[in-house]
Amino acid sequence: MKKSNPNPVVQTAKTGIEISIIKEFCKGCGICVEFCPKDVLALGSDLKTNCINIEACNGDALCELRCPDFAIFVKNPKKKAIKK
Amino acid sequence: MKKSNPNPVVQTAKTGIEISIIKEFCKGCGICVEFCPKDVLALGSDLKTNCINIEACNGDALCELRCPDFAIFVKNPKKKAIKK
Amino acid sequence: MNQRSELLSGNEATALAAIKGGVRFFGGYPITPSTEIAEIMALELPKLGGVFIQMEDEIASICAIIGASAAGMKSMTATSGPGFSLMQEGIGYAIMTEVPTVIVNVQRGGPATGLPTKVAQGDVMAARWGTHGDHPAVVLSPWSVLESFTLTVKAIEISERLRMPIILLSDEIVGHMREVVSLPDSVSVYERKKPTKSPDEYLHYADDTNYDSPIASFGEGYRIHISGLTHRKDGFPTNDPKTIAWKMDRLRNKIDQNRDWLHYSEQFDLDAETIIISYGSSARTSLEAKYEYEKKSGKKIGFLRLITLWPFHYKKLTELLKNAKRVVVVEMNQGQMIREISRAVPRGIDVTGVNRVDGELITPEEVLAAL
Amino acid sequence: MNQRSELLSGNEATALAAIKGGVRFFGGYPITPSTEIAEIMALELPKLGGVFIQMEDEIASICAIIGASAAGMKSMTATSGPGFSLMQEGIGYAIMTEVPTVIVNVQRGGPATGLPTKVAQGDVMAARWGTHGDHPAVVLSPWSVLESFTLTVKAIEISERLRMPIILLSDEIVGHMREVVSLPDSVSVYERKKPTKSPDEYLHYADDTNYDSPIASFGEGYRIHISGLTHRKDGFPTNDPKTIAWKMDRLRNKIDQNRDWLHYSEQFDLDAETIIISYGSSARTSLEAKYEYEKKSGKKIGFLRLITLWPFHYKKLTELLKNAKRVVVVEMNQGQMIREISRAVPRGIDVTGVNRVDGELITPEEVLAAL
Amino acid sequence: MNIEIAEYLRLDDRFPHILCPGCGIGSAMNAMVRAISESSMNKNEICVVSGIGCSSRVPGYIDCDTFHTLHGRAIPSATGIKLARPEMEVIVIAGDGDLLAIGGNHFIHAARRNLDLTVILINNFNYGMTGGQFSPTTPQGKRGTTAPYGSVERDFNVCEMAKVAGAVFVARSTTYHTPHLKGLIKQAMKKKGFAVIEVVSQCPTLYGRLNRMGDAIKMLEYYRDNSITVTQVKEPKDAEGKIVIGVLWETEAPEYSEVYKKVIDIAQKK
Amino acid sequence: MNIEIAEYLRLDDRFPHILCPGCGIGSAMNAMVRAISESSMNKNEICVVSGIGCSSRVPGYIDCDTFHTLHGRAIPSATGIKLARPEMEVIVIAGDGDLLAIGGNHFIHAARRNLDLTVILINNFNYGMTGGQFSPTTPQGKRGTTAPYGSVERDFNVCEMAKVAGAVFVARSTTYHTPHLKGLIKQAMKKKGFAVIEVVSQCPTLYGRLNRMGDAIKMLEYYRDNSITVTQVKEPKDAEGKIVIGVLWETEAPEYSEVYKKVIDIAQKK
Amino acid sequence: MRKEIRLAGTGGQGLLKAGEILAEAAGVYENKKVIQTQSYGPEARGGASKTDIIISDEEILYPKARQVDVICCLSQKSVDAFLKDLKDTGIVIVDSFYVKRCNAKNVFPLPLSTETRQKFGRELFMNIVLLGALAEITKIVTVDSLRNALANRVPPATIETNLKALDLGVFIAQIKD
Amino acid sequence: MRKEIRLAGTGGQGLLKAGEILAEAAGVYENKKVIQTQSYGPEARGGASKTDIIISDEEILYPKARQVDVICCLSQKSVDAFLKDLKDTGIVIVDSFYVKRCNAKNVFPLPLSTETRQKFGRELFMNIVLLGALAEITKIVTVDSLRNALANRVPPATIETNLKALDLGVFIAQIKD
Ligand SMILES: Cc1ncc(C[n+]2csc(CCOP(=O)(O)OP(=O)(O)O)c2C)c(N)n1
Ligand SMILES: Cc1ncc(C[n+]2csc(CCOP(=O)(O)OP(=O)(O)O)c2C)c(N)n1
Ligand code: SF4
Ligand code: SF4
Ligand code: SF4
Ligand code: SF4
Repeated sequence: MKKSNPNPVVQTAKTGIEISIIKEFCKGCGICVEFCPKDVLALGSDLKTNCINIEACNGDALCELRCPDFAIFVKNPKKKAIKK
Repeated sequence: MKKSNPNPVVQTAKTGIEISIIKEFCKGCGICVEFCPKDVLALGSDLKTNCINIEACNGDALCELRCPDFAIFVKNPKKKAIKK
Repeated sequence: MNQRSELLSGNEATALAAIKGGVRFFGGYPITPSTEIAEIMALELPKLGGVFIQMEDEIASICAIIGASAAGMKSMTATSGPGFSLMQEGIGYAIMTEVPTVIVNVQRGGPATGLPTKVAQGDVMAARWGTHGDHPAVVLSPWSVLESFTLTVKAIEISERLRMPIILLSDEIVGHMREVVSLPDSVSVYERKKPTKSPDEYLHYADDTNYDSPIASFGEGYRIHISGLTHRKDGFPTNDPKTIAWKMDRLRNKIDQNRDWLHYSEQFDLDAETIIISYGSSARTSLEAKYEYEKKSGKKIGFLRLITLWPFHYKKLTELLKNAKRVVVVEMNQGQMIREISRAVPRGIDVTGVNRVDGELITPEEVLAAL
Repeated sequence: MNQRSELLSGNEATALAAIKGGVRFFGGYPITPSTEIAEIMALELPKLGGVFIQMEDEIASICAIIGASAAGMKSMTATSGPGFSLMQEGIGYAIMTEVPTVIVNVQRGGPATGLPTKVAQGDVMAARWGTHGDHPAVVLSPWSVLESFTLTVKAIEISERLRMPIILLSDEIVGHMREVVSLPDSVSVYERKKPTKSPDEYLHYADDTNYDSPIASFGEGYRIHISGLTHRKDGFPTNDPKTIAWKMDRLRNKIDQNRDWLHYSEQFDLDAETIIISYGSSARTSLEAKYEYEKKSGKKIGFLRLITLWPFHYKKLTELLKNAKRVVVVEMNQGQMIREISRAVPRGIDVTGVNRVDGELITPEEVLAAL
Repeated sequence: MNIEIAEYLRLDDRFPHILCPGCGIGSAMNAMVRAISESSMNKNEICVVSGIGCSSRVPGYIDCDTFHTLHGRAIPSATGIKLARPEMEVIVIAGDGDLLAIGGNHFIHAARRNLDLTVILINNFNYGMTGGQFSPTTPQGKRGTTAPYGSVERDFNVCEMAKVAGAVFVARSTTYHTPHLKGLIKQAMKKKGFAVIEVVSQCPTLYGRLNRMGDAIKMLEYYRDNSITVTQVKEPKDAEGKIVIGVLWETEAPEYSEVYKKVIDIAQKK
Repeated sequence: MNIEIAEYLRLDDRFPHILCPGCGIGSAMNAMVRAISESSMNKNEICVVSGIGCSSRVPGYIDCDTFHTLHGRAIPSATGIKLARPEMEVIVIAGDGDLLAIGGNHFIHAARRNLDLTVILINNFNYGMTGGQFSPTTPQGKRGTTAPYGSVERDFNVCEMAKVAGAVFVARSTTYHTPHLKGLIKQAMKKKGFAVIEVVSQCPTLYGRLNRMGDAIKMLEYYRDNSITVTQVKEPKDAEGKIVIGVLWETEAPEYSEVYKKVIDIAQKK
Repeated sequence: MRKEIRLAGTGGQGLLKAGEILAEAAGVYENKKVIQTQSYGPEARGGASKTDIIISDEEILYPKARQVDVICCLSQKSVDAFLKDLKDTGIVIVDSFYVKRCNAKNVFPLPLSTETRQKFGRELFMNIVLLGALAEITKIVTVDSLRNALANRVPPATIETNLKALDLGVFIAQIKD
Repeated sequence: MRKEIRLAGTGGQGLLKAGEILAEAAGVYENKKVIQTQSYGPEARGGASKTDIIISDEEILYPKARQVDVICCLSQKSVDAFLKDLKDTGIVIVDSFYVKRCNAKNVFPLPLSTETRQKFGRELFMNIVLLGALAEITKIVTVDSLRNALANRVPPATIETNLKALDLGVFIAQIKD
């Protein structure tokens, strides 16, 4: 029953931090934008979240954890190891 | 729909205390007998409670209050006034 | 602007009818597609000093409205399939204890959670037979916004006159559809007769008549006993076979002796060879199909719309259908009323069902295809 | 002493059959006259490592047995009228989600609390139509202690093969009556087929066949989704009319395609002019009446006992009754199966009901009076 | 009959009642009737409501409006009555199975709403009417016919639950302490709001027999010897293994029908 | 997709999910999925069970065995699963209406039995799915479509009730505090016995709008600014008007299926 | 051979259990066809209680007694209610303590309860005492079969006392003779 | 005269409310026969939502649109799903932001959402903006009737803004012309 394969828009910072946004899933609630401590994100004219300042991202992935729609994911190479 | 008129067996003590027993209702559980502090009552050969020592009755009416079957009633002329 | 004409949905009309019909107690639990009824009651009842209470579930709801009615207040609840199933025990209790009340079931697709926002007419049999044990049932089915109003008023009246719960079996289309209607300012309200006998002589289930009888309510000094155990005329439980038989007959007679005036239907052109029978929202499609067919073919088609679904009046139907050569039963279920209708027509007559159970309103084309 | 013969009640036989038939989960709530079934399960299941749980009510009971069955354990509950009404929503859920399970309803007098300790057969229609929405139903009715055993085993098997809840409709007489029976040491147990497809290919509601299909259970790695919303083959909800229609047809086909093998009845002397039809405990009276009548009059009487009440096999019945001049339907309700039977016999044939609804077993004299 | 409480009883044809010899429900009913009598209430303004069970048979014997509803449904049924006729005193009397098993949800929701009901919960630790199955108050380890190996479930602390759910008056007594119980019922009836009295009772026929607790007298002796009044409890351990009787919790909170009147006021002003 | 939690989601054709923009249920689901992922559990041994409601749609998105039962019946359905397959981790996720209104009784009874379930109660203070009616957790005075004049009913204190009924682990978090929430869910899953997590969530579409609380962001800001961790509460008044988050109650008690095993032992010995 | 036996009294007197034992004695230990039904008051207890046992060489269909051969009554109420089904040739065994009036041809008033109380301190085993007397008077089953059946149907710890009760019943009936 | 109008989009866009206002305008203020039905996703929200309004001089029986004169779509999904019922001569009004593809003869792509956001900061009044445009383009009802109907059907405090939204819709449609 595999039907769709969500296709994220990916940006990578010099720090190695990577932000993927699945536009198809994002409903533009703005939660990730509002509560990002580094103002990395903004709602675009497409009413979806956009990564406007990837270099500022501190990789805490709060946006990822709060997003109600599984539309944004942060990969932080430094954190990786600790997680599991 | 009045059908039966329970007919109590009544005994009156010199003190004026009156014990009425409705044999028809009594199921012989013995609660009144057991917990009477003055041993006024006893189960008879009819397997119902009987007043065997009315003069000892102190009129506290515990039997009346505990009887699960509304089968025994105590009238204590002294208490009457206080009650209501 | 029309005099007092307004755009209302069927659910809104039902709620307003309840209020005009004297309902002052509504206990309910939200469920699509009936919720608007509760919402309007919540808004309107307090304005009249009435009581709206949202109970913790449908079981509590039906019990609360039974309690309120036993205490003398006209009462109602509204629900849909899953809630209706949950109410079955309570409905049986109201039947057994002969407490008037109205239960609105705005049908959606079933079974189970099914199709919460889609239409169906799948609860016709559950409305008749849902609760356990032999029991009477009166079920009315509106097809329009206006009739959502008038039948609600009717249901209240019948419930009081027969002392039993009446089911208003609406459906998602009728409940949510909006039409312009002019509602009467007031309706004639049947008031429960008070007993004239003294409490000593009063019997809560005296059966001089089987309807319009005086009923004492809680709080009126009659000190009645109401019990869901099979009971005597005075309401107290019995195990005596004769008395049990009396009670069961009494319940059955509510239908047997009142079948005639409980029967509502609308019909025309019954002298045609083919007759379409339908009810509720699918009757709208059916009538449309009749007209379209007649326009195209020039041939008449009979139309019979059942308003009272239960009790089913077999004799009356037999009479109404006596000229029919063919009967087409249109309903949005797998064939429920067709079971009864088949029994009312002579054996040779072809009885065809046009059914749809996919959540969509049956279309005139589908009916036409069967004509 | 007979080889392994023992004195058992119908309820005891049902409980023992459940255990022999593989039921390892019983969730229930006590209610007269079914409680002995729960009591025996409480005693016996732990001995086999099975689970007995007394839930907080009947709604919880039916949900628990559905959950257990979805997790792969054969499950059962037992109740009577009021509890049966409460279970209606859950029964519909099991039908919709196609979870096998067995519900025993030991009938007592209704409606409502009614006659807790007295017999009736008033839940025949509620067993067919109690839950809302169109749905299939299989209802079996035992008449003896031995049959309480065999039909329980059968019910378990059918529930697994058709993937649906099956209702064993017993009654107070059959449930409480004691007879001497010799039960088999073991019975053949139908084991749910495991899927052979990989989880990626597996569809929980694939309909290559409508019965005996492989079913995945929770915990087997198939990561299935079970929902009471109308769903697709993969179990996920849908609003698509075509898919909805598919699902509804699928449910209906459980009956339509299996009516033949689901039909059980017992009959003799059907070439007689008058045929008595009955079921459950009133069939015992009926057969007794047949013999007494024949002894007295020398004339044969036909006898037909329905074991499967639902689905009702109209064609089969028409065939069985083809020589009948007169049919007498004996049941302890106000006339429930007679509704179906009337439809199966040709119009001219006289169909008479012998009914009793006062809590007492119908007597041979009453049946004789109608012959 | 020349008995003070006779006017509150349906003495003419309902007695003797159907309860077993020595059943505590009778004593609880006795205390209740006396409480009513002593409150000098007009019996035409009282409605006694029950569910199904032995305890729920009580209303049938009381000479006021009485409502024998479905199993577990006494409270929602009483809710309808109380809101339809707020002037009536509505008393619910039912068993632990009725009020806490099948009826548990209604119990906590009515408490939450703080509807003015007096609920007399007869706790005999089992389902009497259906023959002695264990109930939500059966102590762990005790037997019921559906717990032949002893119940593995923990029991509810009814009084704590009533309190947390929102009851404004919570008390406990036993069928041994009938004068005490009578007093509590009087207090509960006076209280505006949801008032609960747990009556620790005996079912000698089933629970008592299944758990070898002796006859009714033995069970009452146990209650006598193992109860402690709430005022006697100085520290938690005083209460260990004891039945704590008395008023366990009392507070003030706006009663539901009164609060509802405010809704009417707002609605009518708009 | 190259996302850690992807394997726990039915990403292929179930997303985007049906919840409204900014709905807190999504965040709660997010935390739950991460908790599962981080517990390194085999997804074939997890069953997520729900009732009916917006919150109850969650299981449909999780790639393990999932059970979308009837309204209010998640817990009894889960009971059947857990007892049939004690080795499975059974998680219940549902709304305040589902678990506390129609399902309230199952909630307290499962807690009493101490069945090993993890119950995630998404409290959005109203019935979302049916359009914003008030619920048993709606604070007094707040509006719902069936409380157009403000609700007159008091709300349940879910956590206290869970505790009194018998839960062995009771915690609270909000959809603002998702990392915190994730941690609590992990703890709850590990805990043997009945574990409850109340998730204070936002329904911006209905409750938020009806009560003029602003959009999802405003509601989350409120949760951020008005929450206090349980360890920060030094005296009762610290908690006044605050949402207390953290583990509110934890204790040890024998879990139901373990106790039931003892019954089996006894029975088999006999 | 076909015999219909009815045991009637009040709930709690153990008549159902007695009926079971009788049915098992006849059905399992004497290879007869047997059927036992019961009828009792609201829900599980209180009020009148009765059980019918039919013992026959042939299949039994209608399970209730209609032409009763033996009625045993342990309460006055049950005498009043159930005697009407007695055969002309039927016999009635009543407890002489609880039953004061009994209008039938062949009545055996036996001091069952009195003797039971005397011997066992309470009436708990009166149902078994009755069985002993019934067997002795009617010979419908042998006392041996009753003994066997009893052993299956009472708690192991009480078998001995129950057997004594059975003997007491036989004894009471013999004296009566 | 008989007109079938369909408003379609996503739950939450207020299309039902718009349909009500349209139906009331035609039915109450222009004395037409009118019927409105609706169809929406699971339970009360999410997914596709549509409402059909039929306006006619004659009694309307079958209440759903079958030969639609005007379809207004505020989402791509609704275009894909509902266009099939459009009459040959029918017109389609779509929001140019949300709808990218629309395969029909008479399509009016209007910047409804963009303009609404611009004017009111959010899309809350887009449904009313749509009504204005619809009236202007189709003349099915007068804007005055809409004004009257609107006043009954939106919260008093929002009437003014709603009226402005109506005007905005008319304006957008005029520009389009
Ligand atoms: C819906 C329903 N389920 C079950 C029953 C059977 N039933 C009758 S009373 C009862 C329990 C009685 O226990 P409790 O409430 O504790 O009262 P008690 O008899 O002990 O006083 C049950 C389960 C019923 N009548 N209705
Ligand atoms: C028996 C039954 N009654 C009512 C409903 C209608 N219904 C569906 S969801 C719901 C309440 C949802 O509220 P909640 O559980 O708080 O979840 P939310 O939607 O807020 O997440 C109701 C009343 C139903 N589906 N079934
Ligand atoms: S939180 Fe998620 S849904 Fe909301 S704007 Fe950000 S990415 Fe989109
Ligand atoms: S307490 Fe009542 S029933 Fe018991 S013996 Fe005394 S009078 Fe009789
Ligand atoms: S069974 Fe128990 S609770 Fe019921 S009447 Fe007898 S002693 Fe009382
Ligand atoms: S209605 Fe409320 S709870 Fe439901 S999805 Fe929308 S925001 Fe969430």
